[in-house]
Amino acid sequence: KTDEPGGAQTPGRQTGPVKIGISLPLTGDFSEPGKGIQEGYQVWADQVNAKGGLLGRKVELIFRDDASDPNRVSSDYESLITQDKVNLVFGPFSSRLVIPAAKVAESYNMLFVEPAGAAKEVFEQGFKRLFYAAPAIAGDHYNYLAEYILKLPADQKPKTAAYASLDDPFAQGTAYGLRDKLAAAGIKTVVDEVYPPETTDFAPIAAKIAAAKPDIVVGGTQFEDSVGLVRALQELKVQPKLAAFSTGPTLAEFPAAVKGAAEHILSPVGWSATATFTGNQDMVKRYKEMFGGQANEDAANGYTVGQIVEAAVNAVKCVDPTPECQDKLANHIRQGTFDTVVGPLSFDDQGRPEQAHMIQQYVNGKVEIVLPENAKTAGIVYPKKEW
Amino acid sequence: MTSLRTEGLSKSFGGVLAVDGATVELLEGKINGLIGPNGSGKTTFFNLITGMIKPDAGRVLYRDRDITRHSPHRIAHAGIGRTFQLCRVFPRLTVLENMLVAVRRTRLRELLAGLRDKGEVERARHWLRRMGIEHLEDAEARDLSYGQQKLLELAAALMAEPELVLLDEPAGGVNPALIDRIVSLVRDLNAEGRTFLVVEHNMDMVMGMCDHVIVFDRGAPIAAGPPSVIRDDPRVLEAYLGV
Amino acid sequence: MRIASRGLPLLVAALAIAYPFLVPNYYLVYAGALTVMYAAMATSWNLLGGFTGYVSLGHSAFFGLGAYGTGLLVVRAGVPWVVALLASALLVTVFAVVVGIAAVRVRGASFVIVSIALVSMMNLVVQGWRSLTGGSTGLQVPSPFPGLHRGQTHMVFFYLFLALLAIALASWWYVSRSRFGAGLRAIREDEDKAESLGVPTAAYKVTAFALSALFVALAGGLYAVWFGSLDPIFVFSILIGSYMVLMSLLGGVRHLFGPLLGALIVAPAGEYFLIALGETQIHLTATGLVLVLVVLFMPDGILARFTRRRAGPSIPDETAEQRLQGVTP
Amino acid sequence: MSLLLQGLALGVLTGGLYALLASGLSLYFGVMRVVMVAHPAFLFLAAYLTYTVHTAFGLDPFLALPVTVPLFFALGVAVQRLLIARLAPENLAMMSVLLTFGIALTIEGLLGTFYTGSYKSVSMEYATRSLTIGGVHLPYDKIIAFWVAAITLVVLFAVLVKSRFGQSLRATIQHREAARLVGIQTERVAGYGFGVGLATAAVGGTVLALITPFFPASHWVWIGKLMAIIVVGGLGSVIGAALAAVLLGVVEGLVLVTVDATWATMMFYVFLFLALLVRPQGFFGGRLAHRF
Amino acid sequence: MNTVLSLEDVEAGYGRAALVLRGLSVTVRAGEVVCLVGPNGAGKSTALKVASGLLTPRSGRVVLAGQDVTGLSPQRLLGLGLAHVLQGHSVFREMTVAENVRLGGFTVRDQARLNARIETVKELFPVVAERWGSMAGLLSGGQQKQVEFARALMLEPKVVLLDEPSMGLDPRNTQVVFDQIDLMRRTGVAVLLVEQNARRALEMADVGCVLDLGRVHISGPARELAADPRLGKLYLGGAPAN
Ligand SMILES: Nc1ncnc2c1ncn2[C@@H]1O[C@H](COP(=O)(O)OP(=O)(O)OP(=O)(O)O)[C@@H](O)[C@H]1O
Ligand SMILES: Nc1ncnc2c1ncn2[C@@H]1O[C@H](COP(=O)(O)OP(=O)(O)OP(=O)(O)O)[C@@H](O)[C@H]1O
Ligand SMILES: [Mg+2]
Ligand SMILES: [Mg+2]
Repeated sequence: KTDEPGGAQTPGRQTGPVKIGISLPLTGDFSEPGKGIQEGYQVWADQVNAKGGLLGRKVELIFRDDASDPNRVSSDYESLITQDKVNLVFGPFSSRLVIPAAKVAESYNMLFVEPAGAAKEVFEQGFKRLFYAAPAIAGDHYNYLAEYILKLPADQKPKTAAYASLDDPFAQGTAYGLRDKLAAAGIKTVVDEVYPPETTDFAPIAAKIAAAKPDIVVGGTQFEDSVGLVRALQELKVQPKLAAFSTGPTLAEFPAAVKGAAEHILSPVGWSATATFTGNQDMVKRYKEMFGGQANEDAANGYTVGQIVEAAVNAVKCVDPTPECQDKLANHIRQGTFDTVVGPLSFDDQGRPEQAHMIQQYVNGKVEIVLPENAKTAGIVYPKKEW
Repeated sequence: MTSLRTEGLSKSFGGVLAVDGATVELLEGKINGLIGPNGSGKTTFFNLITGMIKPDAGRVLYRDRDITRHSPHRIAHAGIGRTFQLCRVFPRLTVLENMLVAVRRTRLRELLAGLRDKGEVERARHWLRRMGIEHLEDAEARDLSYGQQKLLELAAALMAEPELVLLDEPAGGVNPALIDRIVSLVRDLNAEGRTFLVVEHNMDMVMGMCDHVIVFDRGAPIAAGPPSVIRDDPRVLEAYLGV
Repeated sequence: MRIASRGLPLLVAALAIAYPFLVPNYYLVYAGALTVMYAAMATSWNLLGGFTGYVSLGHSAFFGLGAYGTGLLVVRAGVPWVVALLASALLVTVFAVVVGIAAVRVRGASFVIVSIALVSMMNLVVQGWRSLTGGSTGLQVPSPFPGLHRGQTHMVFFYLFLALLAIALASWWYVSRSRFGAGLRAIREDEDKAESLGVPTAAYKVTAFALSALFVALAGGLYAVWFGSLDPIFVFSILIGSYMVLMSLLGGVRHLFGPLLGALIVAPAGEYFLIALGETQIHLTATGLVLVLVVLFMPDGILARFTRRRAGPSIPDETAEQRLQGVTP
Repeated sequence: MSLLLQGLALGVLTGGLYALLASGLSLYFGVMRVVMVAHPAFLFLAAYLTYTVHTAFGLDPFLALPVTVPLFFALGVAVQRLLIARLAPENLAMMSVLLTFGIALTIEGLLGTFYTGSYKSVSMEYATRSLTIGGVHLPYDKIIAFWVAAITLVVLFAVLVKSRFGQSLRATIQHREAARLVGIQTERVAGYGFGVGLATAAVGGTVLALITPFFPASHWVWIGKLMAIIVVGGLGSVIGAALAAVLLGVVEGLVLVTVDATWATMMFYVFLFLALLVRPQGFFGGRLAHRF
Repeated sequence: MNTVLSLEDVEAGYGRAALVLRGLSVTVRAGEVVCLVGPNGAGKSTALKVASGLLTPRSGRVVLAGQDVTGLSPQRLLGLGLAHVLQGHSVFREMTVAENVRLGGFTVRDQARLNARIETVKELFPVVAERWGSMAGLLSGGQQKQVEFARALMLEPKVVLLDEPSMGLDPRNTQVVFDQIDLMRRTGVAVLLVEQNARRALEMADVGCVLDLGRVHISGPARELAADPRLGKLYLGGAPAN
């Protein structure tokens, strides 16, 4: 077979475009973030090509739609690597899809930098060429918030906390990261609810939370459920001092979907449109030109993958799909620190990033970065105003 | 000698007492007739005997074995075969396949044996020949005319080698010429030792063919005896013949 | 004609066996293995659907259980994969018997609904039972052949699935010509009537249900060790179940090779739609429309078109005089 | 205790909504023997249309009803006349599942193409407030949903049982030739029947849009639940389905507040299987079910 | 007497299948009962379906009261005064007896007339009155047949097509049915009757037609046919066996 591992690569392939294979959930459950990441990749490719390409060769992105199905994601990478013979692969979206995809890449010895597999399990599979191109893994998303809460003076410090989380490795990971830290510091967990993705009615969950009267409410959520939860909490008149939800509030549709209720909701965010990290403003601008509208975190994560791989390729001066070249790239990434639109990134041995997410809050209807101190655009409001 | 006996068999649907404490005896080796006005519970009685519906009270004894509440296929295995008032065949199976469905015993070996087992096919053809429809063996049952379907239904019931055969209006909707044929068939089969219970509204047929006639009214027998006696029984005349 | 009908399957079989060596790259081996897997599942589905007319949209429940059973036995109990595969298939079969006793009590539409419910339920159980199954994180099953590289693993599984397909086809063929099969067909046509002829319909239906589940579970188990990552949402997906139905229906549920033919068409076509129309969700629409068209215009499947065409009643005409002879005894 | 009361109250309100969503399904089956897997897809189609009307003209979602209800009625007539009517009657129940499954995929694909895969929601100010009675909070959106459902069901029931149309519809389904012979225009009637079913989807979709965000694949979640409801209620019985819907809504609500969401969803299927074991024709159902 | 209904040289069949009717011609005059007899599958029911518009013939004409009605829908023909009682069981199973009977007068707008008819059929068939509120599908075979006949009596048509109306009925009810047919004849209704109870039917009919293989084999005055020995053997069954 022509794709026998270690089989001779045709010498002629050293010229022509650098093909990068990517499978993304362009349809199905994860299609929204999938689309965002695709745009991030496209912005990156556009800018690289404008600069003359990778090692002087044009970059060509080959996208496949995996319909959010892990079965498809494997086939896609399988075919991208063996049929299309791409030079590089970039990761898909969601921890659920990253693991099967990384398995394929790993078995063909391909470098696998991914924008969206944050769950801790991703890094426990023994992948040697996988890197997560965002500031922190799921469990660490709320680190700054945990620090902040624990430093509050005793009379303001919350005593009880309620957690509600979507049954999804990423969403759950974020909430549980915070829960574990707060619980260790003595803040009592009064509700700890996990709901399946099919859930459409959040009122009873909110009723449970209402009955426990917690000081803070934390949601490990994605979009739909964050909206549902916020609405239900509001309807059932739950008035916590602090409310934090992952993912949902970072999307542009959120404030409209919950009407006035967005005010003072906190959320971990890995990227900010206003940050001045390397290339960030260029990216935001280019994105606006290409797609109209504001770039989001997903796009930024996609872009980040591109930045890291670009830096590595330029450093080791090869983009072949051969194990040797891919290993060189992986080793480079493992050892270096990379300037990206989400800040400087470095990775541990399993490919985990070692930085932390910022915390955003809706203040007077606007998204502000409130934590950490050195990045904040506004002061955190605590306790939050009533719904 | 009795072939089948029911004791106080009852069944009601909602408010309707369809069969009401029916105690009936069928004579072994004879052609028993069952007549009664529309809605007197004849079909329900059949369904109770064959286990298609479960009685509210009472027992069914076949050759002195209690078969009440047995499932229909067990009752079929015990040797009771039946046909339906509205003729029922398997429409999209061929005539021969229709025949081969019948099972008398469920031994695994037999079940897994090839469908076209020579002996079985021969037996099936034998019955088809007796019904005079052997030339149709490869036709799909839904293409048969109504009368032919009636014959097929009877043949399939006989394929399971029942000792007691229950026929629900075998002549209903059948061409008179064919009725003659069915009558003579039933006679022949009876002569071979099979017991029959025939529900029919065709009086000529019942009186001419049956050895013993039971009359139902409102879910229970009101008279039983040889046709000559039944024919003149005033209760029967009133309840049934309506004259 | 006879030679053609005998020869064609042989030729196809030979081609199938040679397939992995004929294609230029491992992706095609992979895609081939996937297609054969679907063919095996569709054929197993047809053991129930084709004979009894009970349409199950929920066979992916057995696929998923087979997969998770095998995966869990390998990962949690450290059982060798072959043993795990067989043990889990057996467990699933037992489970299918239990479920079947409840499920086949209802006919037609209710049964379809029950089968849909079964998948949703299994999905909830597996997803909710995090401590055992890993829940939504999924379950990672180590490759049974660590020595082989990925492409070679695909080859091995291609043949394993091919073997499973062969067994499923053989079972269908055997049942179709047994009296058991005749009983099942009778159930499709008229259950009460079959019962009155002595067919123990409940037992037959449960047996067919379980048999069909067994093969699907085997396919699921193989999938687990081959694919290596299991995710409850996707193994317990109605879509997988409906693919089995679509394939069988397209090829023809009354024919031994119907589901196989359906799989050979649907699997590559699905791939094509996804690649050609993948940028938007319009490929879903394309799949949906194909399904609609098949149901409307080819409800008996492609093979039905090529085999005996029903022009009219299959009864020879007879004259009144012939009839007279038939009538007089 | 108050938590239980709260759960109960929410359950009843949600049950009302379920009753509305399931009524169409019951109708198709009860009068047409069609298992309409695409019903939830149509619900979300209606939700999207409502969304469009709401965002484009800033109208209250309920003001979209005069548009969506007739539109869906027409759509229903078309679906029945052009597609369902072509199915062979022998295995209508089965084939209709597959046919409507295909329709569901088609709709999902179209929604995804036109509206993208992202979540949409329609939120009204009144939908986030609630009424408090004795410590129990009753969200207005749920109250509205409940009443809309109740009214729709009463209308539906009146149409089916009392009206001439309802009678001809049922007659058509039960014996088409005989219906034609008593003078019923069977084709037209069957089409209208389907139209009425889809019209309920228009109402249901509007209500749904008001209370939950949605995206093209949302309908999958509802198929299992709604199907469970109509089986528990006795396939084809509109009243049975309504009762079952409220029962399951309450059970779900109570289990949600006492156990967890996974078990709450599981309850639908537990009841489904219970129904099958205890009464295969459904808890509330008529004699009809056993014949299919 | 004037011809009310006639089938002229009708050829008809189902789908793409072979022809069932092969050049059938039948004429029914007002106040006359024409009885079709013939073996099972001869095409008797098919002939009635063609006459009532349920089946469109491939060739030939259907003429109703001088008007060519070939291919018109049953609803239209009903409007022109033609009623058809189907063979077998055609009650609306999941509707009550009451609804069934009322539906028989679906096209009748005049409530008073409808109610009067209802009283009449209730008298004729006591079971209809007795089981007025029951689900029709749950009645016994013969009871359903009575409901069907009652349903057909709701209209006062000019032509009635009856397809084995006595099938499954007990002697008393058979008598009622035949009496009704006689009554129709006397009120000038044209009746096209299909019966397997052939001797009895021919006894009361005016004209008999023996149908076989989709054609009229022999026709003539009913009583003469009944007496024809050859026909007896072939179509009417031997004398009561004993
Ligand atoms: N499933 C059922 N539900 C309700 N009532 C029923 C049911 N089956 C039968 N009945 C009623 O029971 C009575 C007896 O019916 P059955 O069918 O046994 O009568 P039958 O003697 O066979 O009459 P026929 O001569 O008309 O066939 C009838 O009044 C009928 O309405
Ligand atoms: N719906 C149908 N589709 C196809 N063929 C049919 C259909 N109905 C009847 N036939 C065929 O047409 C022929 C004539 O049928 P028809 O019902 O007219 O006979 P009949 O004279 O009424 O017989 P019977 O006395 O048994 O009622 C038969 O061979 C039958 O198989
Ligand atoms: Mg009867
Ligand atoms: Mg007929």
